[in-house]
Amino acid sequence: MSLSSLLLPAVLFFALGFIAKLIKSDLRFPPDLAKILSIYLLMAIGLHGGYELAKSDMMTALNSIMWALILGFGTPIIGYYALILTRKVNPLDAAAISAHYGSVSAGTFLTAVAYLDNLGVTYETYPLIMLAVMESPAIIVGLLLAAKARQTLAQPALEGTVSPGGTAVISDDDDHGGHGGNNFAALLRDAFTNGSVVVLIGSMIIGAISTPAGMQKLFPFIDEIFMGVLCLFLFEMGSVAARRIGDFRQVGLVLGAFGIVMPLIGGLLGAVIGAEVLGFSVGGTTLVAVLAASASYIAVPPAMRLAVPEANPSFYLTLSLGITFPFNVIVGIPLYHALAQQLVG
Amino acid sequence: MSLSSLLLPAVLFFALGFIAKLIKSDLRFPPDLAKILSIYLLMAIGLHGGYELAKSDMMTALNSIMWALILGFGTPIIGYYALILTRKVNPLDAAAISAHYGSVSAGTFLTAVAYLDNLGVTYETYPLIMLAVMESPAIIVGLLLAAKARQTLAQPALEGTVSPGGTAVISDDDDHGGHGGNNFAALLRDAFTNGSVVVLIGSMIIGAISTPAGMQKLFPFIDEIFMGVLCLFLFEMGSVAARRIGDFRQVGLVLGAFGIVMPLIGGLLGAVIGAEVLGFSVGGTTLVAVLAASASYIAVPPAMRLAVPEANPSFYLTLSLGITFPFNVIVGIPLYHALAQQLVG
Amino acid sequence: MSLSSLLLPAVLFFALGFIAKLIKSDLRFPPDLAKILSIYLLMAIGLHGGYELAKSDMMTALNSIMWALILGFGTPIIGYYALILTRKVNPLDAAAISAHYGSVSAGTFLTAVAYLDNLGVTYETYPLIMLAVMESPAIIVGLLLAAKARQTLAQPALEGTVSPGGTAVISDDDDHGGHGGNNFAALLRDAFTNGSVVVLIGSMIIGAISTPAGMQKLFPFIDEIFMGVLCLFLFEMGSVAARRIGDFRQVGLVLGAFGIVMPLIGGLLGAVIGAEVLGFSVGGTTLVAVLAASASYIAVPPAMRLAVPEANPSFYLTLSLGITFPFNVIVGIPLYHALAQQLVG
Amino acid sequence: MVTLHPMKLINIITSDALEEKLIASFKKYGVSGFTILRARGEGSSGLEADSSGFDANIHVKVIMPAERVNALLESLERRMLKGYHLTVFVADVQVITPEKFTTPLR
Amino acid sequence: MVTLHPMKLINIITSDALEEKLIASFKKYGVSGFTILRARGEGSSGLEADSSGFDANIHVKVIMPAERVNALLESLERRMLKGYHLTVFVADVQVITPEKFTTPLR
Amino acid sequence: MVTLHPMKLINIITSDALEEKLIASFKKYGVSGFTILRARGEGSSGLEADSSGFDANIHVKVIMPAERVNALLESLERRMLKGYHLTVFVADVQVITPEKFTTPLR
Ligand SMILES: Nc1ncnc2c1ncn2[C@@H]1O[C@H](COP(=O)(O)O)[C@@H](O)[C@H]1O
Ligand SMILES: Nc1ncnc2c1ncn2[C@@H]1O[C@H](COP(=O)(O)O)[C@@H](O)[C@H]1O
Ligand SMILES: Nc1ncnc2c1ncn2[C@@H]1O[C@H](COP(=O)(O)O)[C@@H](O)[C@H]1O
Ligand code: NA
Ligand code: NA
Ligand code: NA
Repeated sequence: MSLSSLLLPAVLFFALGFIAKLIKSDLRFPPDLAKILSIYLLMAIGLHGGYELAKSDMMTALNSIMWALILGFGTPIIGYYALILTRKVNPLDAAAISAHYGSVSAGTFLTAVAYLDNLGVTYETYPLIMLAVMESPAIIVGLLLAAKARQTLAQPALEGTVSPGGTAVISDDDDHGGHGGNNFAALLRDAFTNGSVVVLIGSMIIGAISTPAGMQKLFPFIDEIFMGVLCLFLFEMGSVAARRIGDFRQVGLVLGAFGIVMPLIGGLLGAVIGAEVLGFSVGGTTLVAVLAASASYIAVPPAMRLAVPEANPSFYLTLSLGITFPFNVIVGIPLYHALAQQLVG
Repeated sequence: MSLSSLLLPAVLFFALGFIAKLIKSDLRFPPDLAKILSIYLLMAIGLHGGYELAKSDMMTALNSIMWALILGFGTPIIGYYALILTRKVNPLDAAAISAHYGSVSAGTFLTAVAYLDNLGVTYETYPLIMLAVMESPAIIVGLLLAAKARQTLAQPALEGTVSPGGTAVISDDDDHGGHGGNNFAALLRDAFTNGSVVVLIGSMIIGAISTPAGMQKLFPFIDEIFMGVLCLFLFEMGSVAARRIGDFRQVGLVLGAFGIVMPLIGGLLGAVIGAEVLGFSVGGTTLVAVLAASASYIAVPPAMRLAVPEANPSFYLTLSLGITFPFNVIVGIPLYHALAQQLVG
Repeated sequence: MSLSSLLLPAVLFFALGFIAKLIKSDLRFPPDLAKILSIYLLMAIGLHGGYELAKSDMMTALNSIMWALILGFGTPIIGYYALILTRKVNPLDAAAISAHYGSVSAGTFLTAVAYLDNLGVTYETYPLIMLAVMESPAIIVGLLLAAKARQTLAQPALEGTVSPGGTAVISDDDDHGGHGGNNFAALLRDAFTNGSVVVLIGSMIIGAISTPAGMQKLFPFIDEIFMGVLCLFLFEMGSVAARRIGDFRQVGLVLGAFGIVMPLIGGLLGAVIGAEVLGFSVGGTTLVAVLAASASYIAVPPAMRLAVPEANPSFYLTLSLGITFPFNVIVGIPLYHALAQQLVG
Repeated sequence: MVTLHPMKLINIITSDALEEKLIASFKKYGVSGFTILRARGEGSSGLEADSSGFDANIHVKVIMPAERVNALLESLERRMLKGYHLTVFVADVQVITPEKFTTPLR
Repeated sequence: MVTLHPMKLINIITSDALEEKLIASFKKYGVSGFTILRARGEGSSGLEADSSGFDANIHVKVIMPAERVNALLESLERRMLKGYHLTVFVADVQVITPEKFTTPLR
Repeated sequence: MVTLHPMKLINIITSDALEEKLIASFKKYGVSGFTILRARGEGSSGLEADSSGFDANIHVKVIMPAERVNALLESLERRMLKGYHLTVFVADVQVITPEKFTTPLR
């Protein structure tokens, strides 16, 4: 199983990119390639999913959305307190890091889909809506946790920003959409108008409402070449992940361990919800587990730079991109699949 | 009809990109994506068209070319005087703006093709040659109108540039290919060696002369994934258009209205020429109308920056990209189609 | 034959790009397009080749690899002494230039494959391994020749770098992976971890070991759209080549002639080895000739900038990119094919 | 002989996540324009802008009259106090057309 | 101790549509080289270089000896008079190898 | 009133093939960070960074205290003596937070 997972082109290309950096190859991907590919990937799964969902059961869809929100809001809180316990990071770092784990990684999700396809395991389409839904809530929780952290820390320069009155002048002066009560609305909007969310949900709607004839013309683009593009994307992301792991020494062992334990906790929660609560098949359960286990490295980092500037970016980037992402792609997915088999089988 | 137009993936993605900017999403497309996609699109329609044209009737082809030239040279002149009448812009701005309307927008043309395909309406291939032909003449008219405008304005610094002798030194010194009689030749060359023209005409020739076996190998690339790439292109262009419309207040209502009235005039002219003069089918007539109605936002702006530097770029960019482009994609195409049905039916 | 070669879309697009620059078109390709396309091309042929090779004969494979190494190490030495004889370049330039001719151009190789496919000529897959193998040795020979050249020149500032002791301090201080004995290991590693090599060999391994089911999903991406992508790549490279030829006057006639004579020598050597030694078919022999005749313009230039900084980049770039590449694509390939027919027929 | 007039060039290097906010504040401080260059880099907050380009830096340049500089710098300093990672430096430059840099953006 | 020699750094920010013409004129003014960076920006002629990249700015840098600066600046000034949008500024820099910046481009 | 502190801005324009080596040496000279911009250009070694982007230039910027500049410049000078094509120039700049530029990269 784990073997057949490792013999999947998508996974092998991720490994290739990872190894390329480890052996210090001068292989460089053009700065925008990953961005272009991720827009394509989100567009393709969105269209595809929307097309399927148009035929799906509304009740189950809404139910999945609700549980996606619960996972999105819940896991960061678990992560936050777990991090506080490690005593290795200050509360603001903890808030920023945990936000990443509440959100999701489309790259990991798609690798899991490829993994299931390869094994011939079928799955529901509902997890796709959950993917779309789970991008944003974690960002919001992250901000709330950060606001809370600032109060506990009571940093003069920052206190004001949670009690609007305090530094109203400053906030109004410079800090549109920054943290601070009066800007919370702006941040909420940011969380829900996040680029990835717009592409994914927008494409789902288009996939659902456009004429079948129109959709037919898109399939060669969104279906046939999809796997190849995914491989290229994972190829580059493998090298990016390897580059990030270079900062490991900064992160340290304890924090590094968090990057592996947290997805396991998330995966377990996700699998239980998928199997017991939503009653999905083995495939669908695996995907929900992957959603809960994966950490965002596209949507959340910029959001945290903006809203929790005090947090150290190399912490959350190294954890989500350098540790959790590779762990899920290589080890996690087969594991969550096995777990799903236990729970559903 | 207009509905089925709006339910076309291509149009929906344009709308998605437009909305994404309106709701201030942080969605950003890599700087070069649109450029790459437009090279692909021109290459694909060029190859496809050349392949078809090789089998087409030379007489009709030449006739279409002649009328394409008439449209390309004529519409800017109409536009120029219409703009002068508005009294909202100086003659040099009028010259630069109207040049955009004499030229064409491949994006709009391709959306119209998708629209017709979706309705199962057939069309001639001749409009494609017209597309290639109409890129350049408008640029030349623009320069002539600008030269004329400078004389009327008789701006000392610029007068010289129309009567070569005057500021020969300066011109020779710095201004290769700039405006001014002695450089007109250079500008003519620029107009006909414009990048988009080269890709389009070059691909048409290649499509016409290369071995069928060789072409066969290209179809998956130029046909099958075409619609998907077009959607991605329109997705980005939607957001670019929305960004441009931000400058609307600078342009003002009267000028803004020009961005809607001018395509209507062009569309009417084009439809009449397509139906009455060239005797095209409803589909072909619609496409000629679209050509005449659309305004360039790729080839002409840089040409005007170079040749009519005195004109304000935010005027012509806002009009062609922010107003006319969206208007044609959403409202214009169905309208021109209906008109074509009236004239041909 | 030469005609059918010129009517190949791939070749025609190369010509189009070349002409576009000659007529001073303002056509500009986004800076990273060629890079993205070349990663795709290497990935695609790698996967494809690995998949085939898994079924191929180990003995012949090893034999091809051995002869690829011989060609890779041998041709630069021939080139080096040929250049010294011309008396037009100093030994360091000669070393850097000849390294390019020992290595290979994937773009030329793929054009040759398209050329053979178009004529319905079959070929072995072994030349593909040779392509992968031949990227690196030439770089190493280049460094050795440069080290030798420095000794003969005995430039004080550089002497030290070949006898490590001499300027150990400086070398250790600044020059990791630079020339000089103590860094030779680093350079060896650089040569074999070169980006193109990693993508190509990595993809071949993935193509060889991944599950057939997994591979099946990749074919639309790596097979069907391949020719189209190649055309786009050659389109851009044509314009790059034309731009380089602008530096011709710097290079001069004698050196320019080298850019045509050297591939002919290489092609002859390659054809003989392909036909007589490896016993390949006409197709396979043509491809070996093309490998030996082609000069690298992606992998080797940066390697030479790093390891032979004293050499003038406009020499080797103009020769490999501006002269040899176009010569091989337009004239060379049909020639080597004819030669292969003589030898094998 | 072209006469040159002194101006200040404000340089800001930071994550592109902050772009919109910076621009918005510029308009408040009456700048006549700005230029943005894409950048990568490394500093106290570690590696920024890995090859993926998901996480890129921007290098923002603003030319403005010396007398207006302080207000902008103070607002940038306030941001830094809030934890934002801004690398700011000022240089003296000379321009041909001073009026161009004193007329605020619409 | 490395000895530093004074030079002038000419900066030009404008639309990439003007690139070819600028380069051509540089060679006339005996510059030893130039560097071009892609840029986006906003100024009196509105937003330039939208995300589409169809309409981009360039930031051109030329290092040259002080005595040659004026001729180049005058030609740039003439362009501006013709209506071209050029944002030009000059800075003082120091170099290690002055001769490198005095030998004109071939 | 924001107080400004003098710093040196080292600029290096060269081929991106040298990037890794330059960065490595920076860390030796105790810089607090660096910024890299992609560039194209032309100089004594001819056209660099053609449109293909295979062969691109980088423009590296390092802000550091004046007293540390010489050591870095000397190492750059040594590279040039070896034949490497580096275009190096130094400028005076002012910063708000001097300490930021004195704490070496980890
Ligand atoms: N000493 C420096 N010289 C040049 N650029 C710097 C320096 N320090 C920081 N930067 C740039 O500023 C960005 C943010 O730096 P920091 O705030 O230190 O994380 C880095 O990614 C670099 O691009
Ligand atoms: N005050 C300024 N500071 C920095 N860059 C500027 C400034 N004004 C204009 N620019 C740049 O110059 C370009 C052309 O400006 P303009 O000629 O004012 O339209 C703009 O797109 C900006 O990139
Ligand atoms: N005078 C100059 N002004 C600005 N940039 C230059 C100058 N000379 C060289 N460069 C840059 O430095 C790179 C290498 O120059 P060179 O070492 O002369 O080949 C060129 O590609 C340019 O980008
Ligand atoms: Na998660
Ligand atoms: Na038109
Ligand atoms: Na060779």
